[in-house]
Amino acid sequence: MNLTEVFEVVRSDIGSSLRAFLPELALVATILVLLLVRLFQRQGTYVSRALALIGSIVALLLALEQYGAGLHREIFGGMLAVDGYTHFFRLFLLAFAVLMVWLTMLTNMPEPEDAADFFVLLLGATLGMILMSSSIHLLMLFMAVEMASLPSYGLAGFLKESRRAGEASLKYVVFGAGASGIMLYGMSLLAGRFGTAHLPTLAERIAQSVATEHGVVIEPILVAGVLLVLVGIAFKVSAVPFHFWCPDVFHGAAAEVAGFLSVASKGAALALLSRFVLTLAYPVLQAFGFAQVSLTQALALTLAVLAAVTATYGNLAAYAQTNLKRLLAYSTIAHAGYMLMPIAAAIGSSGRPNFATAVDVVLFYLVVYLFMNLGAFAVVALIRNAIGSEDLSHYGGLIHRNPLLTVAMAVFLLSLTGIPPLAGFVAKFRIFVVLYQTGFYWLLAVGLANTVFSLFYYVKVLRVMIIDEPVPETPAWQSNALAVAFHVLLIVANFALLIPGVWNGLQDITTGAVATLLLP
Amino acid sequence: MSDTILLSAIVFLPAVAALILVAVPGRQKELIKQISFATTVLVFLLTLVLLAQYFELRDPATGSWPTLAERAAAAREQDLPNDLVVRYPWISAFGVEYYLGVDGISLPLVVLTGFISMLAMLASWGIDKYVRGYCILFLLLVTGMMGTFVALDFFLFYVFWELMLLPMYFLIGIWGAPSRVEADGRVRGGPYAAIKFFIYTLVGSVLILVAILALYFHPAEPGAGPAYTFDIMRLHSIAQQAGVYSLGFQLLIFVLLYIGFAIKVPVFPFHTWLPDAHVEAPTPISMILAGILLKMGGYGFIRLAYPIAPEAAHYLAWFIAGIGVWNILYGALAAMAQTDFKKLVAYSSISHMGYVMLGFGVWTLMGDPDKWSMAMNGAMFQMIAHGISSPAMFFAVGVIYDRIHHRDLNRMGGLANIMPYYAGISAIIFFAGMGLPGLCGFIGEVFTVLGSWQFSRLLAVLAASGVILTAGYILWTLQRVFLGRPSPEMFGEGHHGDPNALPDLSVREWVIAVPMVIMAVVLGVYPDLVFRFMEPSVTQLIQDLTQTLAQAR
Amino acid sequence: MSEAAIPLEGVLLVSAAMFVCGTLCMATKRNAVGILMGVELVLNASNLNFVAFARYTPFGLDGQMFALFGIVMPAAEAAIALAIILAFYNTHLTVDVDRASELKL
Amino acid sequence: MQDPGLLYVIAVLLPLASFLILLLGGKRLGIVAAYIATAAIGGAFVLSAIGLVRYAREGDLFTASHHEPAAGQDHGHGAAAPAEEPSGGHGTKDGTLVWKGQIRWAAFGHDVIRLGYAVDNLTVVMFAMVTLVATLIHIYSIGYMHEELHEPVHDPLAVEPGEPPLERPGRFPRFFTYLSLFCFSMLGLVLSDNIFLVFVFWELVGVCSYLLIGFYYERRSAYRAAIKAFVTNRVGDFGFLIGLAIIWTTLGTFNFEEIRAALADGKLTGALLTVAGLGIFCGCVGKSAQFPLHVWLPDAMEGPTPVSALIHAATMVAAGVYLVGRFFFLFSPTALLIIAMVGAITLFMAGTIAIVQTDIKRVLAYSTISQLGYMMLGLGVGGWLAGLFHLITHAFFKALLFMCSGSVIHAAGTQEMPQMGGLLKKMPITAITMLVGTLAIAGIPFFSGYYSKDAILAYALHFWQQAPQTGLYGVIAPTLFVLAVGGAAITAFYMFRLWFMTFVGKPRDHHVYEHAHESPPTMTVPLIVLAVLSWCAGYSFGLGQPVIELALQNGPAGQGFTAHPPHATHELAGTFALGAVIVGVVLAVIFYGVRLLSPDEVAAQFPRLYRFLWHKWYFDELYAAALVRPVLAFSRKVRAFDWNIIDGIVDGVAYWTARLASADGRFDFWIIDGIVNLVGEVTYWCGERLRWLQTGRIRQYIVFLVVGTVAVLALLFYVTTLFAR
Repeated sequence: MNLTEVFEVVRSDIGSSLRAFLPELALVATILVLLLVRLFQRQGTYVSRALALIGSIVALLLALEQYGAGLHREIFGGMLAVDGYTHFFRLFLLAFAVLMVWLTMLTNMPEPEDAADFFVLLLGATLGMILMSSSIHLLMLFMAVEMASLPSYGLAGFLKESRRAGEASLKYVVFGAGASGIMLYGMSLLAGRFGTAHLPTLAERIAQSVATEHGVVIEPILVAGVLLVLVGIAFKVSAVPFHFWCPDVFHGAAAEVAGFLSVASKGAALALLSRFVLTLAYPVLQAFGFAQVSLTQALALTLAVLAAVTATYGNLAAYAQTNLKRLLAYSTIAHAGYMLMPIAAAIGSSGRPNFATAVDVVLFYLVVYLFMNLGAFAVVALIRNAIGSEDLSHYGGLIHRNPLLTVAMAVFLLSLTGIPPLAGFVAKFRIFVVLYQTGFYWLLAVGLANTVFSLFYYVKVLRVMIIDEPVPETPAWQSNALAVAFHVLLIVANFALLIPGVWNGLQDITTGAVATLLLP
Repeated sequence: MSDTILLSAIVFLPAVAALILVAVPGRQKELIKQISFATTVLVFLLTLVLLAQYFELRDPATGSWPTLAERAAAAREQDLPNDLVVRYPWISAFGVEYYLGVDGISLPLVVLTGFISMLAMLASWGIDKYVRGYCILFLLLVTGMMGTFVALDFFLFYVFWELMLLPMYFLIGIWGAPSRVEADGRVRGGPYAAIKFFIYTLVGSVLILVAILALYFHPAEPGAGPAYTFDIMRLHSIAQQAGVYSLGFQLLIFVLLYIGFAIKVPVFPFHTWLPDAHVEAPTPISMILAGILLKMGGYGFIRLAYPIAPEAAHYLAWFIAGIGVWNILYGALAAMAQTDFKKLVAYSSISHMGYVMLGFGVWTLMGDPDKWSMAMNGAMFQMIAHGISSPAMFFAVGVIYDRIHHRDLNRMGGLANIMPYYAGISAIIFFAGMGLPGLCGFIGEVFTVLGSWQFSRLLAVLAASGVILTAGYILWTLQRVFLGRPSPEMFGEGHHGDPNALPDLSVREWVIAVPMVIMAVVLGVYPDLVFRFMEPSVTQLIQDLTQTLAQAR
Repeated sequence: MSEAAIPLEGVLLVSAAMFVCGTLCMATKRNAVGILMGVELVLNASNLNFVAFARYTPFGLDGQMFALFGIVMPAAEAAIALAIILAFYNTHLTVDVDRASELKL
Repeated sequence: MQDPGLLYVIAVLLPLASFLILLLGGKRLGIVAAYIATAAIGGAFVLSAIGLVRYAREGDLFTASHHEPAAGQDHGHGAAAPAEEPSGGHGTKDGTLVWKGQIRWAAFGHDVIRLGYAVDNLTVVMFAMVTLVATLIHIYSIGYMHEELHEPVHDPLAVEPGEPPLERPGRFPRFFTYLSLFCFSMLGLVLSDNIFLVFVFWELVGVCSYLLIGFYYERRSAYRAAIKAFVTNRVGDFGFLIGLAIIWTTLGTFNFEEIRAALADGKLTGALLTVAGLGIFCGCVGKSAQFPLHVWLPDAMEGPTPVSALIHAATMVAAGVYLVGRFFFLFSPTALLIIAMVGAITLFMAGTIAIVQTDIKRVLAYSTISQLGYMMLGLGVGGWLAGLFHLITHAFFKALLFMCSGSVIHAAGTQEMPQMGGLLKKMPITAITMLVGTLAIAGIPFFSGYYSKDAILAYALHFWQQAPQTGLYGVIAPTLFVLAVGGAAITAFYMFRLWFMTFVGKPRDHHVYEHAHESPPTMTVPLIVLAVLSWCAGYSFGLGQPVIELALQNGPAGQGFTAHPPHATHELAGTFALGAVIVGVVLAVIFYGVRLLSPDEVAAQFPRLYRFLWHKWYFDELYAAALVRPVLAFSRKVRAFDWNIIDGIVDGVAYWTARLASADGRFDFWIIDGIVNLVGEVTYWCGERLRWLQTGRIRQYIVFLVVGTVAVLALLFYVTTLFAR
């Protein structure tokens, strides 16, 4: 399908497409309103925040309604796919946006004069991320990545007076620009060679080109194209060795922003990655009767190596950190590694791949990850507000001054480690199940070893906060009901998976989301 | 009382109490301790009720019990009110069940857990630092331990197994000794010991997790699809069919489980966390550690490793028994050279747990299975006996530490005159540890050694020679603490006082010590009290295992 | 369409050369603006690819459209980047990226 | 009472009850504790006397040689009822009446361990002896331990140089508490019908011995002796345990009767039987202080003298002999030969050491070891009857001797014989009764020791005569007899030496002499009773054979072993013995009675021999050098291993690298370094190194981006080609 046809289809289909696009439109409207407010009211956090909250909640409700309606189709002539997968990530990202707005309420994050800008960037990034998860066209894909990245650059440098924020955003933008250039180049190779940018069509053509009469033929241009696109995505995922921006940016940016990037950005990138990889691999696998061929095998192995290196690197490097945000950045990298594992396993297993029982683990993990990682960053932000430091050396004996925050932090960090009965354990358990089931034993061993490695630095933080002697004259945190509610919610969420039904429910949702993934 | 409520209450009552304590103001230390103690007493009483209920299960005509496997299978169809098996679907995505049950193997350990946690809570009265946090963690720990012993779903077992890691970490880390630098520049102390404990156990449990996955996906019959089960009883029955689990697979499973459980027992060379953890932990936590936590390893062997991988267990019998004997001798020798009272007791634990491994390991098809049954029963009894004598020994150490603030054996002496009752109680306790007939330690040791003779004369002789070393270090310890004249440097740094004015046991200390002493004597004189309900289950297990292996051959 | 004087491979070779130049520029320039120029080179290499494919293969109009977006989006990106570089200049009084080295551990 | 065996059970439980009362009563009881304990053991004695009479009547105890089983008395025998209730009954074996009862104690599969009591003639006799001696010693102790009633007690012996003087509370009730526990354990041991229960009580008497040796635990020598005693006994118990293991594994029972039946069926034969026997005997060696485990007994004299009399002379140390007698059927000929050899070596060795000792109690201790050696020899050469006969007579006269020595110590305030002398006038009763004891132990005719020792010598001679005259037996059998005869001479010599040094001659230390006085009646009355027994216990009272021999006649050993040596042999052995005794006595008179020769000069003539004997054949030194110190050193090595090696990795890989570089030869220990510690170290190390990558420089990041892309590209290509093949 070329663009002229696309235009034709879009024209004929614009009404229903827009209906399916309502949640995003709601976000767009909110952004516009915020910009208008910015014009008329120069200062004031409350209005902007309220608008952002309302906007994101409305978008969330719309997304929920659409999820309930169960719409599964391509819209805008094959630019975007609305399927269970999209619905899931919409809900995920919008819910996260709501929580983020709630969190800014607790931490008084944006200065009053910048409030509207902040929320515009936040919602704008969210919009881009939603598009990342739903795009099935290379052009759309590129635009979505840019739409998610550009506001993120701004958010990273939002603390304008801070030298570190400036440096962080500079690094982010330079690295990001480079990565997007490389990705675009890869797209040009892929789309040009196969004559289409529509992912499912592209995948089918690739399958045709691979399965020739002379056996399996793999063109270098195909490999280069796929890989360069993957590099662009890996940058967003912060997979080693494309992760270098991540610790510096998290370190320099505000903790709230770091939390946003670590969850939403990573989630969207993983959504994109798995959609891209699965869509590409499926027709190839299909063409060979679901026997492994060199292309999928190589892709799987590359992803697996990437995953193993990323997880191990993240966990080992985190050990030496003293800045909490930086430590959590490495933890984020490590978790990205964990989440890459099932994607590799999904396409690398022999036999008809059941994506619904392999990739859904990523979705499952992301949900859990949201609750534990956002919680950790929120605690860091609140403690920063209370003691003015994010350095571990100032965290000594915090339990005596800020018991709730400390207990919450303990729950989040242990959940990140994967200690039962916390949700993080369940998520990791499911990854291990997939790895075992698909026969990726070495990756399983890496994952398990990493669980042990990670314990060192997570517990190091807890040790400082709980066992060590208090730092003198640490001010106590003034709690308020909203903050308590926020943390209680997150803590409960971290325990909730073992309540009968919750695990099943969540798993049904994620399985359903992946099962309805529109494949060629 | 329905068994669902009873078993669930035993497991979760402490956790509920911990939740309640969250709402109690931290200032009210006495109230918090009272609530915690009342909870542990209640839990102990409930375990006794459980014991009574178990006896009601006995078929009066034959005097035998329906096996756990039978009860579990029946419970799959229909939940009977008094079969002491609880079975509800929990996570249907993975077939995980809320699945608890007891038999003669787990029941003594459950009662022991109730007993020791009650006394340990009482011993915690002296804790004055962050009482609320302490009690909450303590109660969570009890939940974890109870759950581990009654869980029949492997996933659930794993959750409970890990659940007690965290409370233990903090209990040792916060309430243990502060960090310090040793003479040779090494950092030691509560935080160090706590993380060491944590990591050792986590490494072990990660391996257990792999075994769980491997079993979950292994076919239940040759050629069939994956079994998809975490049901421990089902896994037993699968393992009992010849040819389902190949020897290679069993070896894999067994080695994974072995490392996981051996760390807990602890078996050489995975033992070094134990002396550290004990030395740094506060007295009640040492009691729990020695009394119950170590038993979880042994329980894992008898409940999981052996029935699920019988061929591998038999294949590795020499290794297990040998390492058990090595543990006995190594622990005893290491204990002999210690000057830290608590470290000595910790190494004695390592030595004593060696008998447990020996008792498990001495499986030979050549001989009479009843002899292995004797060794296995001896090993199980050793766990119970050690579960009483060892906490008591740690308690004895704690009593003197509270008074003189150090544990250096060379700076004590003469306490027999100064604290005669304490000396008397301690002597009984240490004699129980030494394996003196008439006290509980004797039964386990002697039955294990007797049962192991047919397996290997060499190992039996070596194990028997352990009694000499044990007598040596225990008596030497008693001498250094109680006999002779008081040391002029009786008090630790920064403490002063008149050695002759040291107070004897307080009322609370009496209340803690006497039950343990009584149990040590009662079990030593009349072990049938435990054997009566433990032996049928153990013997049944041994019959099953022997039969399985005979089929496999 | 007239007969191609230059084969597709030739164009692709040029774009590949641009891509390499761009990456080298990114990696070697100390000036932030210089790095951005390297990025532009890389982007333009891909744009060249798009139009070349549009010219020589059935990819057609798609490629030109793609190139259009490939110009517009990086323009926005450049705008943000320049703003950030400005902010960096405000705090550091330099645009030498090697001076941005406080964030490390 | 329906089951007369229960009489004995009650008799055993009486001291236990006393123990519990005393334990709970504690210090408050004061002198009442002694009355309670004495009443308990006295009650036990009365019960055992009743039992003895009844047994004698029902079992025709004192009728010479009846070999026919009494028909109709065989109910209960072999009926191992599976019921859990105690089952009692009568039974006979080979014509011997047995009262017995059992309970099921534990079961494993089909193996059931039943514990119970059995009363046969050996039990009856032993029981009577133990209760009688124990009762007398209890009475004696009331007087002897009187000092402990006063507060505070001064114990000059507990004060090391440079330490302040010691004042401590009195421990009078505690002494009787321990005594009661001991009596319970000892009686239980005698009453047990199975080897397992014997082992249990065996250990219990051991622990009582430990507690009582260490009664003056402020004294360094006392607590060291206590530990030494216990650990040495544990070495023996180690063998005991192995014996138990063999018996249980091969025969599946602990019951003496069942074992005997199983052995008769040939279920355990050959080398394993010998090993089993030697294992059990190993325990007996420890308990009865035989070579090479005899070293604890002399040190055990640190305990109060009544304890030495009761435990370390009359009863507990004889338990080893008793067990060999009880379990006689277990021992293969080889095992018996080894028993005989051990006995012979012991009796000779201990006798020689006793010659040069100056501490009165130590002399007696060595004489005890020596006499126990006689008993073992007697049993070993087949003289079951003789060995046990000697056990009983020895119990009387050795208890007497110890109590007399206690009386002397009590009066003189010292244990060193060179400081005594001439005490005959000061304490005539003690002196006379001690002379009776000395005559008895020396084997002077018409005193009990003569008869029993004579019997042993007769059996030894008979063994020589019966044994093959060639090969190993040809050497060993004569040696046994020669050592025994030589031992008789030595015994006579050192015992008279003791008596002379203590009671006659000129007072050598006037302070001691002035201080000395006759003991109170609570002490002297038991002396007199025992003296009478020591005199006449060997008599036959017209029954044709010594009554004790007669009572034991149909003992559990069975008929085969009780055959008497021919009369001629008996007379020949008696002649030898008498000759040896006379030599010994004469020498003692020459050296110490009339002092014709000075012992010091003789000692100076053979300095090496003297030193050898004075140092007790260097056993303590040997064990310290060969066993104790190496074990301690090794244990320190293990500790260091644990701390440095297994634990050490955590604290510094660098340190270890250095150690390794210094080629300390310990690198093999690396193998078992704690994996987790290593992981921790490596994690930290890697974390440190990985920081280098994160330089914070954008250009390097981009270089990494490019290099990474190229690297992954290369990987992908490589992998693609890899799979394409």
